[in-house]
Amino acid sequence: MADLSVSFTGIELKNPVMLASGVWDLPYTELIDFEKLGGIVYKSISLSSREGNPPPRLTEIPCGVINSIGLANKGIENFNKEILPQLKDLGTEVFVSIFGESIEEFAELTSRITDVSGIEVNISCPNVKEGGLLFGADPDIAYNVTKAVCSNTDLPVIVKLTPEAVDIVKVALSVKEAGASAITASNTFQGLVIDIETHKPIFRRITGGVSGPAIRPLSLYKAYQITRAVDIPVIGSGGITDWMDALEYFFVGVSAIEVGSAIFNNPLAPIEIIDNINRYMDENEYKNILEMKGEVNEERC
Amino acid sequence: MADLSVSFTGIELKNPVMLASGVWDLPYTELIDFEKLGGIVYKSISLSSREGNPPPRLTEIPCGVINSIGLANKGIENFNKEILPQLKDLGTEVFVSIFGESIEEFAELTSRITDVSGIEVNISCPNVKEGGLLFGADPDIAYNVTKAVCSNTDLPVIVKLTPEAVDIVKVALSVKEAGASAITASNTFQGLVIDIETHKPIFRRITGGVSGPAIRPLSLYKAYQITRAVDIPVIGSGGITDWMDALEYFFVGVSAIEVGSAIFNNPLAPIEIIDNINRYMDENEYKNILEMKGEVNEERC
Amino acid sequence: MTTFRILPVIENRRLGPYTLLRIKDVGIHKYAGCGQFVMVGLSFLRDPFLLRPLSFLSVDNDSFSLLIKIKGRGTEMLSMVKPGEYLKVLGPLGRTILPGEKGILIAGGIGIAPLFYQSQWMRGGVLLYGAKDKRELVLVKEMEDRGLVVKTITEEKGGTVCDLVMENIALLKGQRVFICGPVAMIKSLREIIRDYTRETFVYLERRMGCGIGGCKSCAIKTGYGYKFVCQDGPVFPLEEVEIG
Amino acid sequence: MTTFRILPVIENRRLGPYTLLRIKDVGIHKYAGCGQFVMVGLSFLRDPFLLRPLSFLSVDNDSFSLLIKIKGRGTEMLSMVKPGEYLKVLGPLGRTILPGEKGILIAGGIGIAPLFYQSQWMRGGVLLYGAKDKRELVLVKEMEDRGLVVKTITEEKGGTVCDLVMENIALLKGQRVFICGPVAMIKSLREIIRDYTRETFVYLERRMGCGIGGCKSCAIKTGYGYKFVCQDGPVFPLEEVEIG
Ligand SMILES: Cc1cc2nc3c(=O)[nH]c(=O)nc-3n(C[C@H](O)[C@H](O)[C@H](O)COP(=O)(O)OP(=O)(O)OC[C@H]3O[C@@H](n4cnc5c(N)ncnc54)[C@H](O)[C@@H]3O)c2cc1C
Ligand SMILES: Cc1cc2nc3c(=O)[nH]c(=O)nc-3n(C[C@H](O)[C@H](O)[C@H](O)COP(=O)(O)OP(=O)(O)OC[C@H]3O[C@@H](n4cnc5c(N)ncnc54)[C@H](O)[C@@H]3O)c2cc1C
Ligand SMILES: Cc1cc2nc3c(=O)[nH]c(=O)nc-3n(C[C@H](O)[C@H](O)[C@H](O)COP(=O)(O)O)c2cc1C
Ligand SMILES: Cc1cc2nc3c(=O)[nH]c(=O)nc-3n(C[C@H](O)[C@H](O)[C@H](O)COP(=O)(O)O)c2cc1C
Ligand code: FES
Ligand code: FES
Repeated sequence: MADLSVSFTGIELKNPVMLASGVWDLPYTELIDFEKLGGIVYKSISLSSREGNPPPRLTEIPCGVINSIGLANKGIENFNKEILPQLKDLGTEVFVSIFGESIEEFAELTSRITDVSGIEVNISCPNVKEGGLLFGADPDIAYNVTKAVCSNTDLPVIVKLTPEAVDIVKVALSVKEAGASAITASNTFQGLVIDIETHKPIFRRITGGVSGPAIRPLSLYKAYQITRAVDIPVIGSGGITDWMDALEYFFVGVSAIEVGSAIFNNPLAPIEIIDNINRYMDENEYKNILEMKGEVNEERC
Repeated sequence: MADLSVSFTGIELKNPVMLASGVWDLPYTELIDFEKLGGIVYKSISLSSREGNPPPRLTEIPCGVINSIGLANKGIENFNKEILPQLKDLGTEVFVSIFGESIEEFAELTSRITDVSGIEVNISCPNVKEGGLLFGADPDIAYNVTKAVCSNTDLPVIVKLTPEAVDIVKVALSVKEAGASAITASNTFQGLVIDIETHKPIFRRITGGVSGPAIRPLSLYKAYQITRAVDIPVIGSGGITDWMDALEYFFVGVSAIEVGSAIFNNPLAPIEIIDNINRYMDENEYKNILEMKGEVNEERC
Repeated sequence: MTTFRILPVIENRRLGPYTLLRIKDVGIHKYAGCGQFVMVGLSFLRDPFLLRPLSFLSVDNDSFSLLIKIKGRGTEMLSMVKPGEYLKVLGPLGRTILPGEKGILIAGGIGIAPLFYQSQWMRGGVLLYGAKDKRELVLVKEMEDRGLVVKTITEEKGGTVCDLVMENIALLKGQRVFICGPVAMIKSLREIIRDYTRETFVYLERRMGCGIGGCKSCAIKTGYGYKFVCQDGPVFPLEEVEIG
Repeated sequence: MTTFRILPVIENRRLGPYTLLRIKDVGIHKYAGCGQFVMVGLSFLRDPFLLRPLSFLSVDNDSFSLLIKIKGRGTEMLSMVKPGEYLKVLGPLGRTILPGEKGILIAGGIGIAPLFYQSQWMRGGVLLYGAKDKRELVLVKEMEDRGLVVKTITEEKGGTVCDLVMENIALLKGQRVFICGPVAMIKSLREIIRDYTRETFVYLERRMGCGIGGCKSCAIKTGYGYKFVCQDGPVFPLEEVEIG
């Protein structure tokens, strides 16, 4: 039996497969055996409750989805009182994603988070007016947000980047500099869908965030760029639907992965990925996940 | 019967559906009735012959393909002597895509092109060492290339941009300033695929260019940004496989479209798109393509 | 008990302009409540990426049926599934509702599907049922056999469901009414029946990602802020929700 | 005459570990030449996005057959197509070759498919045929019925095709030889047979985009620069190409 556990910068997971932020909520505990998961990132929480964007909020695209949820959530107080206790009972590592419209909000929010395995800082949502990918696209703001979060907590801080940054490696270096324990690469891409009945963008905010298998080669490239340039652990996210997708991420050197939209197509995807990575490692005599890391060669031509 | 013809800045097409550069060559004349097409953009030609990248050069991704062809072509002399005469017999508007590794090469190449309906300037190929998207990502270089091309020809000059530009609108404004007649938005996205058998990138040059339905919402957004900010005609390219995809592009205001990878999945796609746009326009009492242009509203929230 | 499973199709037949799929699922009758639905997709495929929400049409000991109207690519492909092939099935989903003993059902087009299932839980009542043409009026005899009084109308001749409801408005007085149909129909009906019924409930549709309350995509504005069609619905008190 | 059409599958059966698909296509025998192939995909789907290259296995007046080994998702899904369902078919593709009257065929595994078709054009000769196990040795009787001398070997017991060729090396002397099989087999064979045969041809595979010479993706290095497997092949003189 291969050892699937991973441990990096204060984060210890029984296996490297986590549920990504925003695609799941408590009802999934009925469907998936959460105890089997390496970790879960709860959907992005803000200081006060946000109602989110007007519907429609999601539609299908070829091999994926595009969403404009707008970070609907009931705020940190509700999270701490109602949600967190339930998450803690699930037998897996709990991470909470946080979102603020200003650096001060991020700082304040951070100070109200305790009793989780880590914080994922969402500076990469494409579906909000303030904060979101505006923060994550700019290395200086990204630095300041990360710094603010890190100075308000002793928990591991993971920063989730946007693939829409002008130079994602620069942003990665900034957040590392600011004290991030790890980087999640990456959030959704910005896309547009026109409703051919109304001739207008399907979303009220025009664009949405694209996710699912469609973006995998694009996201994988972002993860690859970061693992090569920045020496803190990277968590891969973007288009992972099966164990082979997961392996592509491990071979470029990520330390863990997050499964997002895939659960819409197959709620059992995260569990199947874990089982199959296990099988693959046994078959190929890998003793632990680290051995699979970073086998990608230098540029060859 | 709707009038599908479009005409803009010196370009006149019997309908707005063109074949994109690089995905087709003369053997397709056996399969498709070229006379029905609005236009064809021949694959990018360089000054001298290029053998292209070592194989593999293409593989499948979810709802699309990724390629690393590397602009294999036999050079401008061969084109003028062997290819162009055959293209001219096809009964459709012939555009030729050009590619250079330096501004001088673009200039020289341009001066050797005559007797076509227009030139498409490829400053957006992700699969070459020099030129390619390095040129198209930088507004200043893009300006200089366009200027060099425009000063060496009286033909309409279309500049094909890369979606990987830091700010595609800036590049669009630059090439307009430099004299471009139209903009093609846009070429492939950069992506990475790892071969899970070798644990290495499938391509020798590591990344490839991603195309097909997978990128449609991303490409459409690029086209949208440009049609709103720049007042020269835009030709939409990226993920168009059927008439509904084509309509999305027309509704954001493009003047024509290019069909690329779709022909791998269905060689008749361009013809079916033309027939169905025709039907759609009749059913919805559009008299010409212009009427469908730019129905997209301002940001609404 | 919501599960995700790969289940075999055992029947595919036409019913009017629709496709009726029967799916093998032993014991489903113990779980599938009135008002609920499933999310269904073709196995092996990641395009279409999303599962499609479909109401239970009927449920028995070892199978359940769905009635599918082709709308786009997803429903078209589902309609072509052959017996022996497998579907991904997530469900049952949504809140169960109290069907009531009798009551009035108002169906427009494919809206008949969940109401037919609801009638399986009732003991009669009235069905006001409108469709484009006669071919689209399905399951009328079966509803009558269940003891419902069925009144139909077609756009071809007669008019819309709204016309039918107006003609029969007296029947609605003080009743519990359930509506399922297109948005435009619901909007018009709202005005027509407002002052008559005791309570009115409406089956709603929204584009769904997860179907189970995870993704917050099926939001609907209500008097109490956004609710979620997959989790809080799909049946809502008409007065509580903003339609369209 | 290369065409793109939607054609119905009329038979799907197992043949050893493979799937044999028969596709209706009246008149195809007039077009499908020796050495050629088709690109095939499921209709309706854009994922898998690319059509898959498959050799003609056999061709008659009103249908042709393909033999499919499951490799990944594409071939898996093609193997599940049922009679009555439709496939996208682009072809015939590739250059026709001169099969020769007799000659030697060397097949490894699924490499039997195009060689079986080639034998339809020949009048006997020798087939040296290796596979993993007995189950993988298919169509042997049919080849014998066509007048070929068939010698087989399995890895289970005996060894590889290369062993078989070495045992029978004398047969190759001065002959035209056609090879189809995995890259590793071709590489080893090249060394073994170099000094014996008159001419050696090899059926090659490459990932293909268009299959018809449009996209330049199926490049293969030859003594004359890059050639394209779909257009200049798939059969090449062994000495001309760089393998693997
Ligand atoms: C709770 C519920 C129960 C339903 N029950 C039935 C039923 O019993 N029979 C039936 O024929 N239809 C039913 N529908 C509607 C059915 O789900 C849609 O027609 C179907 O999803 C359209 O998919 P498509 O691929 O054919 O169309 P497309 O328009 O191509 O779909 C594109 C995307 O939009 C979504 N979508 C489009 N229209 C709708 C819609 N009206 N509702 C929800 N999502 C939509 C699809 O899921 C998909 O994500 C129900 C919908 C809901 C929400
Ligand atoms: C001219 C020619 C004739 C062929 N004839 C046959 C035949 O008669 N029977 C048979 O079983 N197989 C044949 N093959 C191989 C067959 O095309 C591949 O096994 C198949 O494409 C793999 O697709 P997949 O989706 O199952 O595998 P995946 O590995 O999932 O395919 C992913 C991608 O790689 C491509 N690909 C992967 N392997 C190959 C390969 N070896 N050759 C070409 N493309 C590949 C696929 O087309 C696809 O684009 C032939 C190949 C060629 C080029
Ligand atoms: C419906 C939906 C909601 C999301 N909400 C959040 C969120 O609240 N916070 C966040 O950091 N990412 C959010 N994401 C992004 C995902 O966590 C993930 O990073 C992204 O979808 C790419 O991965 P995937 O292709 O596996 O889905 C959301 C994605 C979707 C589809
Ligand atoms: C195999 C292949 C080769 C291509 N070669 C060229 C090229 O030579 N010049 C060019 O400008 N674009 C080239 N492209 C890009 C296409 O013209 C097109 O812009 C891109 O694929 C996006 O459109 P699509 O999604 O419709 O394919 C190529 C694309 C593919 C898939
Ligand atoms: S569809 Fe995901 S919350 Fe309703
Ligand atoms: S597959 Fe396109 S040129 Fe051979």
